Amino acid sequence: MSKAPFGRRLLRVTGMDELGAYRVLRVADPDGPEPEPGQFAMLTTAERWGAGENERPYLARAFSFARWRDGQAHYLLEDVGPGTKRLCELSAGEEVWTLGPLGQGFTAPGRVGPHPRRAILVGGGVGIAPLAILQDALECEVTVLLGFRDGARAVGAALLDGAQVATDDGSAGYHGLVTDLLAAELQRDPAAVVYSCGPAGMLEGVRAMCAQSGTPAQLALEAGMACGFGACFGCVVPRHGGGYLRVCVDGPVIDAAELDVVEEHNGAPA
Amino acid sequence: MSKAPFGRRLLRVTGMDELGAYRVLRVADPDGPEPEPGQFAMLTTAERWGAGENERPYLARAFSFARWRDGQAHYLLEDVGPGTKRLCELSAGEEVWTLGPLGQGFTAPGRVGPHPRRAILVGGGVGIAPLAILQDALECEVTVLLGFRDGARAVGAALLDGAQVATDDGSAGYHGLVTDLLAAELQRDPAAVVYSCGPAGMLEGVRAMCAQSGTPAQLALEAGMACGFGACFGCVVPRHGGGYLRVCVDGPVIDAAELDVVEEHNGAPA
Amino acid sequence: MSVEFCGLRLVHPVINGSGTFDALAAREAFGTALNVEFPFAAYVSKTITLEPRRGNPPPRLWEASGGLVNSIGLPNKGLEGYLAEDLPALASLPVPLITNVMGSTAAEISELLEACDARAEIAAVELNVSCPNVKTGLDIGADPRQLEEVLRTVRPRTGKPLIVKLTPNAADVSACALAAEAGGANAVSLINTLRALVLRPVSRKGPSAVPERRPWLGAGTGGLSGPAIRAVALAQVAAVAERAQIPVIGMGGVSTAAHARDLLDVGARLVAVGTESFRDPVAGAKIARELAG
Amino acid sequence: MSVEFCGLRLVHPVINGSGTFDALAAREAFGTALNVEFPFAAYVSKTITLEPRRGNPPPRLWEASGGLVNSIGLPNKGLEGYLAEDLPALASLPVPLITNVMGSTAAEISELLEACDARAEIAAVELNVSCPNVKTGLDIGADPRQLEEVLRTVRPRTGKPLIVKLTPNAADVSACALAAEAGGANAVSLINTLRALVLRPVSRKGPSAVPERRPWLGAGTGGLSGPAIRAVALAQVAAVAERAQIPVIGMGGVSTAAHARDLLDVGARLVAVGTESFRDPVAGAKIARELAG
Ligand SMILES: Cc1cc2nc3c(=O)[nH]c(=O)nc-3n(C[C@H](O)[C@H](O)[C@H](O)COP(=O)(O)OP(=O)(O)OC[C@H]3O[C@@H](n4cnc5c(N)ncnc54)[C@H](O)[C@@H]3O)c2cc1C
Ligand SMILES: Cc1cc2nc3c(=O)[nH]c(=O)nc-3n(C[C@H](O)[C@H](O)[C@H](O)COP(=O)(O)OP(=O)(O)OC[C@H]3O[C@@H](n4cnc5c(N)ncnc54)[C@H](O)[C@@H]3O)c2cc1C
Ligand SMILES: Cc1cc2nc3c(=O)[nH]c(=O)nc-3n(C[C@H](O)[C@H](O)[C@H](O)COP(=O)(O)O)c2cc1C
Ligand SMILES: Cc1cc2nc3c(=O)[nH]c(=O)nc-3n(C[C@H](O)[C@H](O)[C@H](O)COP(=O)(O)O)c2cc1C
Ligand code: FES
Ligand code: FES
Repeated sequence: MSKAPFGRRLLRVTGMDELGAYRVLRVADPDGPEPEPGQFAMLTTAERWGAGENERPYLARAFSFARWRDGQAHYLLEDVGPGTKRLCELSAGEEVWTLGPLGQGFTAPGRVGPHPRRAILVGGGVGIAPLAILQDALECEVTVLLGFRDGARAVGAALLDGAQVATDDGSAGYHGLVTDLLAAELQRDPAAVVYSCGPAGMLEGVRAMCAQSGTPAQLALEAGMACGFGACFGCVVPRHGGGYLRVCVDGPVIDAAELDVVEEHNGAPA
Repeated sequence: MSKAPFGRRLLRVTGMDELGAYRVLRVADPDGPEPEPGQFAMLTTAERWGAGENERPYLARAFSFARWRDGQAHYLLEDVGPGTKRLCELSAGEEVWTLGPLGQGFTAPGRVGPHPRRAILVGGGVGIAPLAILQDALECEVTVLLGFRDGARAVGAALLDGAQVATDDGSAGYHGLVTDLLAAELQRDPAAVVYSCGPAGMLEGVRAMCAQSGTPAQLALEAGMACGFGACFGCVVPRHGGGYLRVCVDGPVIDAAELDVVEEHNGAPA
Repeated sequence: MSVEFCGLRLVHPVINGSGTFDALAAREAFGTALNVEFPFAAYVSKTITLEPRRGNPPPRLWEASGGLVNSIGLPNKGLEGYLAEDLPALASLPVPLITNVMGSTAAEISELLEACDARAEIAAVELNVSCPNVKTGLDIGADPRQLEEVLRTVRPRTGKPLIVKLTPNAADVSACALAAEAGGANAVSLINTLRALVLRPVSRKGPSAVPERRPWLGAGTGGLSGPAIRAVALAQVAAVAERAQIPVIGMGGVSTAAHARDLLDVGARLVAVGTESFRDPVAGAKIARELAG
Repeated sequence: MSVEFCGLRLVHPVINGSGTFDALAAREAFGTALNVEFPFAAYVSKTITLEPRRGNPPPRLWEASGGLVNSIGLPNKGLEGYLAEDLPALASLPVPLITNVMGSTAAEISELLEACDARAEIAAVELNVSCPNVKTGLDIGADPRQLEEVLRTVRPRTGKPLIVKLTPNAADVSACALAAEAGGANAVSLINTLRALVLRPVSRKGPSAVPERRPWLGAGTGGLSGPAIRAVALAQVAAVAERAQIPVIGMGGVSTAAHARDLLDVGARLVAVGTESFRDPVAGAKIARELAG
């Protein structure tokens, strides 16, 4: 695990690109430690954080490293609320407070399964972000399965190489759930390691499927976070066997065997 | 007194010009009632009000109408804190919430003194703003005396016609206090009405001087305001004879005879 | 959206917080437009005391993080002045009038209630036992036993609906609400401002000698209102509404219909808007319209 | 900036609020850099209870206006686990260790204090009588008489400095502080979070049927911290410091040196930083440096 410099750092935005319904934010971090795939950073903009509707955002927000290239961190952003909205408004030259890299990243295939012939990357929506930097690092055979709500979001699949795409509305690729694609892949050859990130419902599908086929799975979870470094105990999910895991320090990547079920814990209304 | 439309209105910024150390903000208000000289409006920007250091500004801020021309309100702004800073950042096309015109304006010379030969306008710093719109309206002989801290501020004198200027540092006009100029004018001919707006210390000088020479004086006061329309009872100054006046509804222009003394009531550290 | 409250029928559930809207001053500022869509379904007066009060020395306001700290000190003309000068004018408002009163003893309160009882213009009385700016009243409101006792004494003095405005600066606000109920209150309202303090900023210029720090507000401490207190208000209103049988008026930091909705959903019958009206005097009407829509 | 506190000499007056900094987790995240300029002059542990606690079900956090509402529920390994597993690691921190404990009865508290007393790694004990998330503890802290009584019972169990962390959800916090002092406390700390509630947002989609509104936080209510409570904290700290003889640790919404300065200027001996450390883990060090400069 790459350790983070102690304290948040003011870094310069080098670019902001559209990618379908998403944005890709690039931030120069020449002196920062290279993150491991699956790690994340806590971000706030230097200006106008604290503004807006409902007087939010106030706390920093967590974002997976989507790529690390030429001393620049890439993040994939989806505007879903005040914090992501503000970050999406950034442009080159502005500044971002960055704390990270934080958390436990993905475990390499060789250290997960016994005979890992290949890695299957299963991503949903903006959750494809950590799979991109993971694909950059993987040396084994890789199958990439990505699910999106619609065509505008499916454009994000370009972040990874050779992805099979599924969309909820059929506007791109397979019409249905990405877990259908996973089921087919596991049927074809279950001797793989699954790496997955996406909405809780999808992750639960992946978890259950892999448990059934005996395929080891590494799940990158999300949770509301106040700090990102284990200080607040706010980001927990129930752990198999009782008690809770802190997603920020015990995760965000958690071995599926550690979980009984993946649930939405942000209380988002159904 | 012009009554304000009920409720704040979203109006468009038509211009923002530098004027030495100040800014002149212009806002289109084609349907708004024309303000009377001395009235003010409560302003907030449509965006990014609530941002910044110390999580302020939150409440609206009060500004005198400095001019009313072609359906546009002009305001003279000095950046002294988070609210004025934010307003100074506006540019044409952006929007401002406006509540007003509010308060009691200046009383015309004919209704103040018995034989008003002339009006003497005494302004200090950004407090010259309401004297400009007053000068636009006056039909009698007018003497304009304006005091500023320094030369950059003295540029603001251009807002009025034929002003005699004093600066604290001597960098423009008379080296000294604007009240020295007033003393000379009153000595020359005390049969006038004095209209004044500026810092409390200056207003107190004006008040005391006019009291001594028996010259009627109309003072436009400032006070911290939460509402501007009499709702909060926050903007008070002690009234002659006991009790308090609400600067927003009993003023901001108050007859000097109503006051025993003009004091800084914002608790600003000395 | 019409709602029944203590026998009154209100056109919607949004009223003003006491001391945060001066209808007579607003009429001066805005003219007759005020009555066209009066922003509140009932109008609550500022707190009236037996004797006239000048209120506290300035400064009276401080802009805090997401809120306002005030120390106004209940300026008012006193009971007599209010009844003689303000009441006739307030009676012409298009909504029922709730008169808010405060007294430091049961005898004082009795006198206030009796005087209100005699006036047809007044639809209901709100008893302020919670103002943090003034010594009187505070103790009554924070101690359930004392509150119930006082209410038992004063309650018979008026046949009009009696609303008790609780203090939020109490260990267990719902116990205070139950005491008010037991003492004969027809409704409770909450929350009032939270006791707060701000200091004069340290001088930027000047020598390094440590300056003597004084409170910013002329009266020393003040009360915090606005968005900052919203989550605290929701907790207190929910706790009270859960245990009390009588209707509850919820307030504290309401600036949108969503915030009002929250208070109604935890059991408030009515919602009051305070500080937000300072930012926009028609906030109450906007919120009511959005709630209905 | 070095300051004396209950016989301890601290290098500056800034410490952490209990439960807002996990030094062991931070060491994992940031490595040895943590010890180079440890952000606090003393380290306060999160609250330790006799038995292990899992803490509350998620969600545990809500971002409020200018603040944070949390309902963590005091997860901890229990006294035994803490002493065996965490204490040796915490002892290697470059600053004195204050262990925060909570018990629901005098007997429980006695056991906690005795166990702490036996351990040289612990410089002082902070007794949490104020956590709004857990039933136990709340009552003791809000009622001066009960607080004094409990303290008289437990006080003899340790010779180490005893800090009592008061609850802000009380009618008269300074009365509670005096009770703590009378009961033998060597210092008091305040404020803890303000009782608060937030609801799950109303679904934007879906039919118009009124949804059943549920609390957002897994445990129902929570506690408000951060800038929103700063002015409330300052009022409570000032009131306590004015009346109490023992030193006061002030906290609540501190995010800059100016905020810390305010607390010190109204009489706090030390200042604690809580929520701001979430935004920047070195906030404490920055504030201390600025205070000194
Ligand atoms: C480890 C990790 C990695 C992540 N990586 C990425 C990434 O690469 N790209 C990306 O786009 N996102 C990522 N996220 C998610 C991202 O952090 C959130 O989308 C972001 O925090 C949302 O903030 P917001 O202010 O935009 O919206 P918010 O409104 O704060 O968040 C929206 C969610 O919070 C809930 N919510 C609504 N109001 C509140 C409130 N007042 N307080 C608290 N919650 C509320 C909503 O129900 C909704 O679920 C990641 C999260 C984690 C934990
Ligand atoms: C009737 C009237 C007319 C006015 N006309 C003009 C005008 O034409 N042009 C103009 O530039 N200005 C005018 N002003 C002054 C203007 O309203 C103030 O300068 C403005 O409100 C300052 O806001 P701010 O956010 O920039 O600064 P703030 O920081 O809010 O105000 C600075 C002042 O407030 C004090 N202060 C500091 N912190 C706080 C705090 N947390 N809460 C409250 N007060 C604090 C400071 O001591 C200082 O005195 C007028 C004021 C009034 C009442
Ligand atoms: C400036 C001001 C003056 C107030 N005056 C009174 C008052 O006279 N009587 C009273 O019972 N409450 C008074 N209050 C409290 C409000 O009625 C209300 O309870 C409180 O402000 C919380 O609501 P808010 O957050 O919407 O403002 C006052 C509040 C403010 C801000
Ligand atoms: C997430 C969180 C957890 C907390 N846990 C504890 C705790 O375990 N024990 C305790 O005494 N106080 C606890 N507190 C209260 C803080 O120590 C502090 O009193 C409060 O947050 C106010 O300070 P702040 O505004 O700087 O955060 C907690 C606060 C937060 C935000
Ligand atoms: S986000 Fe604070 S402990 Fe995980
Ligand atoms: S500013 Fe509110 S009464 Fe004057």
